Amino acid sequence: MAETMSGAAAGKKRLTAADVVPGASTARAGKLGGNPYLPEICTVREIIQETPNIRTFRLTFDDPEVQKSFSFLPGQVGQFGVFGVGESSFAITSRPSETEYIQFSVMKAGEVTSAIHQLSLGDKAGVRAPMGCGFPVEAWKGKRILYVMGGIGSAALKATIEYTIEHRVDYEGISILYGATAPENFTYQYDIDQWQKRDDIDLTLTIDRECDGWQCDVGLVPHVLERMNPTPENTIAITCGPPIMIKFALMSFKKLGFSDEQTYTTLEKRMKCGIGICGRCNVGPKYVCVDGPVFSLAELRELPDEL
Amino acid sequence: MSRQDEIRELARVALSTGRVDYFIGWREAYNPSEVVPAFVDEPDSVDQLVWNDLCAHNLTTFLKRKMNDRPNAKVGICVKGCDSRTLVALMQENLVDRERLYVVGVPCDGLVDRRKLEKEFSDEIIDITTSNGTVSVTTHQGLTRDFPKADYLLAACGWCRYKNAVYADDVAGPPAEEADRHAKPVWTDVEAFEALSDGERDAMLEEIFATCIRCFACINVCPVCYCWDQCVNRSRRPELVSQKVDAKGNLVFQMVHMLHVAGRCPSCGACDRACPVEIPLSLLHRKMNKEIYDMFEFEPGAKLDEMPVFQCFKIEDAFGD
Amino acid sequence: MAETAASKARGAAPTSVAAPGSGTPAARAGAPQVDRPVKIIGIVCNWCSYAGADTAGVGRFKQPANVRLLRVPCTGRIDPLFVLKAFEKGADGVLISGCHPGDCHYSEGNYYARRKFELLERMLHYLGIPKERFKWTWVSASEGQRWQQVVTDFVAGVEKLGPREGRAL
Amino acid sequence: MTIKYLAQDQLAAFLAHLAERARVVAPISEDGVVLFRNWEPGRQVDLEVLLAKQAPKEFMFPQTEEYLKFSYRMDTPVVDESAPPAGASDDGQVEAALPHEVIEVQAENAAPAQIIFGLRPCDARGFVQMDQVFGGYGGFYFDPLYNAKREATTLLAVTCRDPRSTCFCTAIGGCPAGHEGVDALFTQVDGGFTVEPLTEKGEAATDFAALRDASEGEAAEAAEVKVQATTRVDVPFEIDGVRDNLKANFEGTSWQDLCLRCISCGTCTYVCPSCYCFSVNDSLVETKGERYRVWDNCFNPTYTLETSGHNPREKKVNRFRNRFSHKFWYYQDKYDSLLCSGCGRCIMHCPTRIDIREVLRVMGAPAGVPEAAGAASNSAELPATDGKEA
Repeated sequence: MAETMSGAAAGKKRLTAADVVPGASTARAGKLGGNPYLPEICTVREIIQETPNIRTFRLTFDDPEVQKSFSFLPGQVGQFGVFGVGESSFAITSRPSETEYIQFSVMKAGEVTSAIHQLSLGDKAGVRAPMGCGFPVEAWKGKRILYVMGGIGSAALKATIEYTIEHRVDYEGISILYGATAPENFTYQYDIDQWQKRDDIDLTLTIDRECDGWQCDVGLVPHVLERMNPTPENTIAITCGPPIMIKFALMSFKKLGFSDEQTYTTLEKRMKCGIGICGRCNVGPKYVCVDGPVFSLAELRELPDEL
Repeated sequence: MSRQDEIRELARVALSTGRVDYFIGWREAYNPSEVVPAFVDEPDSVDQLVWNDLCAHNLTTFLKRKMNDRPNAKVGICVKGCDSRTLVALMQENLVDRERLYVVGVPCDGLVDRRKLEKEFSDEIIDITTSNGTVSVTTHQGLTRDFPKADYLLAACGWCRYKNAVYADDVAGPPAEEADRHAKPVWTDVEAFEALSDGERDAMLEEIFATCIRCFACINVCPVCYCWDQCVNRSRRPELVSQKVDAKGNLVFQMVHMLHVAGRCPSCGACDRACPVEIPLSLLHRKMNKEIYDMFEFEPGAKLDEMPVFQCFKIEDAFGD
Repeated sequence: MAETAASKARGAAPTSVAAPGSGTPAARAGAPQVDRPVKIIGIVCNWCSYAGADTAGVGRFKQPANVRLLRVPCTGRIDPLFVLKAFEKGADGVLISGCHPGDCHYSEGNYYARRKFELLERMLHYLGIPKERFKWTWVSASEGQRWQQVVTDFVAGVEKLGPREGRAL
Repeated sequence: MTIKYLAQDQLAAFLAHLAERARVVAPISEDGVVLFRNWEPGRQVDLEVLLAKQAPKEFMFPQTEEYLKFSYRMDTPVVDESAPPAGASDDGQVEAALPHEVIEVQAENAAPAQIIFGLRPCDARGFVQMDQVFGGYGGFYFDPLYNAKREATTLLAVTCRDPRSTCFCTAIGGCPAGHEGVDALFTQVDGGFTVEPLTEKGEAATDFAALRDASEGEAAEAAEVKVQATTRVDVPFEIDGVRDNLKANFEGTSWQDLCLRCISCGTCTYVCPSCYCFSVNDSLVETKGERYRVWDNCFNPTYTLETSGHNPREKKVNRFRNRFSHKFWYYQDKYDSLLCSGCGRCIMHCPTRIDIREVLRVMGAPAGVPEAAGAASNSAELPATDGKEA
């Protein structure tokens, strides 16, 4: 019995990354025969100070061929790092249709992010992207999409929000609930302004504690979510934010009648290789770097509780 | 009553009276030539506990922070003389709660060096018994050979002056015969290395540390090395110790361990025995202890009311210029 | 020779035959020395020796330029690891200096430090680093002249040995 | 393929012949410690000790492997002075530009030919298991570093004539004379070895004048040795159902008991022929640096430690559980195979002799019966801690 077991995989077709990761075929990171560990050199073109500790970096690939052929799916991540310090996984926050640059939003927290924050215009950095699986945005066509996010969690959903807005006609509705601790901690203020102007996007902003001059909601994201009382019918709920927010948001979705299949989140883990080899980012048998970071709640229920 | 019976009896009483929640001793592993730490929490299970010439494990290791997940449990523990010194070293720093500890001192007449015996055979050893100073070894293929125990003692037992525990609540049996504890220590092994020329010593260090695989067994098994997940050797930023595994980096790695346990390491030999590639780590530790003795006439973990020498000072210390 | 030493350490009889030329470390020890200026790391306390070096600079006392200074709040903050790290990364000498005993800005940091350094010094020699390559001393803020003397003597001592190459540490 | 014969006294000549074409690695004893090392003429191969301390995986997957070199040029700020930092918002405090630029990034991937002689079939099987991870099977990425070495390596395995009591290869589908991953199989018989080339690489490596065709008697003796060896390997647990039971027992309290004496070091993973986890680090000295990977293991507390300070596997028991679950559950889900070849090194070298067989007997048994499984073990019964958890 064991004989057949160990022999079985040997007969399997050797897949290329392109077979697995949608959209990866265009990026060098996924090319079979190429070196998936080798980052593309990028140049920092623009730095946006989003909040006191979050900056957004717009980068261009130094190799024009790579820049031209680069594409990714909303929800996919990239390994962005500084040579000499290391790299980390970040969600790609540029629009999927953007061809001029690739964008990451980084909160200053540890060693790599601190080094990234020290980058200035014209500096070189390394990027390996895209990686992981994106959101099944194609399958969601015709549905209402509800984004529930907090703090830097917006980065993980930014590309997806932009994608659905660009393809607004394909979706029945778009609702965004975005919470932050204080007004100055909202990222993408410039885009939020745009979203607010559109009447085909239902945007709710909330802060944890009341403060002067604040016009929108006040309250923790899960509470506001329950007050909003969205209908689960024909709706996909996506949440990302601090772990504690995700936990309570998922409970709220449950209360509101959302099924596990309707609810999505993206996970974060310590990662090194980013390509499912080095072993550390597993949750049970799933690697967050290649099987994720996007998981539906139904998929998460199958996994051991080791988040 | 044999010492083994004494241990079992003390454990039984401690467990059944509720003095301890669990008791740490030794038991046989998958064959009688392997003895491993045993965790007993039922009075009925104490008969698995053994005491023989293979009980080399320093159980004090299991009192380290985060080593077990029952922080408030009352623990019973067996200690040999050398183990008790590591325990005392922890107590000197208030790192164990004496209220929740029940210490059984086990007098020890010297233990057998299993590694040394392994080298006598290419086959696997499956049984080791000792009687009257003779070690009987049986291999997997059924071969049995006898060796004089005196020639196969653990290196640490050869120079041991603490055959009885320095600190214990109860003692398993009558004390072992002990030479003068306060005699000047013997450093013949260290002196042999000091006699090497610079070139020889350098070559030797490079050779032995090239085999290190950084498994951290030496660090994790060390009873007085307790930083655990905060270990400076794992720190990447600043990358204080190179994460590259090479002879140089490995030597720094070991030196860092050594200097961090300076004044607390009594050379119990746990690191030596844990090392899967048999690096003679205690050599460095012994050398360090020799220097410490030379500087302060201090022996780590020998007295409860002392402070580790690097955590205190005297104004009249005469070091430097 | 290397074989015997290591096997003695492992407590076993030598069983293998050393292949010719396999004793790389020993062979390397006799390798020709490279010609470059020696690199010396000086770890000094903020309050006395760093200021002392400053005084030497302000006083325009001539001193060798091989020393790169690293400032720490107090010699008590210096982990022996810093010294090992410096040697591992290629320093040819390490000089530690702080306030004189009794003058510590934090009253007792250097009392702890001198115990550590004494042990470290003894151990370093055992690891194949000659006495001349590691020195610890006390220089106060006003002792510009003394700093000049210490640095000049130390650098001269290291220069006599030359750059370190291919050592275990 | 025909079975050949190599006389014992011709072994050195054979290895010397190989060493002319490639680097030869073999188990060599130094001071009684047997490790895979470079073989050079004059060195004695030690085949008497069944298993070298470490599996030879470091020759395919070095413990430290630099794969990227880079250097910064410190003098050239490349900020376009004429263009204002358009993106920076009003309060954007972009720190002063560091005047540096990467001018060179090099990936290195040299893999000279090498021959590993004297590994055991379980060691070779470990490579087959790692092949799947690094080879891009099951939809993963292809690792050029490992595969270049793998392709340049020939594995000449030697049948385990006298398996140890800790061996359990047959329990998980292996064999002391297994062919998986082996290029040519040597079997010790009277006065020498029978040699079975199994692949083209093996064929090429054993194409040497001193190898003659084996006589019928020698071939028969080799066959007998293999049968004898196979029957002498213990089957300490039943592999069927282990995956499902590990899954069912994930929250089982027995994990706690089993890991009590674990000291959370990484010995078991570093001596293992199939454990492959690694970490990636950068180092930078002045303007030159490199990115390298270095073995890592799931017992390292920083293995999963996240920047926020959260650690998904904070406790020893979580990390302990991960190792066995990975080998017999996670890996099986991904690659339809097991990540263990049954060499027993983790048992032999564990500082506290944690027994993988015992773990599988207890945790690989259906939930609710671990007591029964524990009693059947040849080691002392484990203390139960149920109800006593703090």
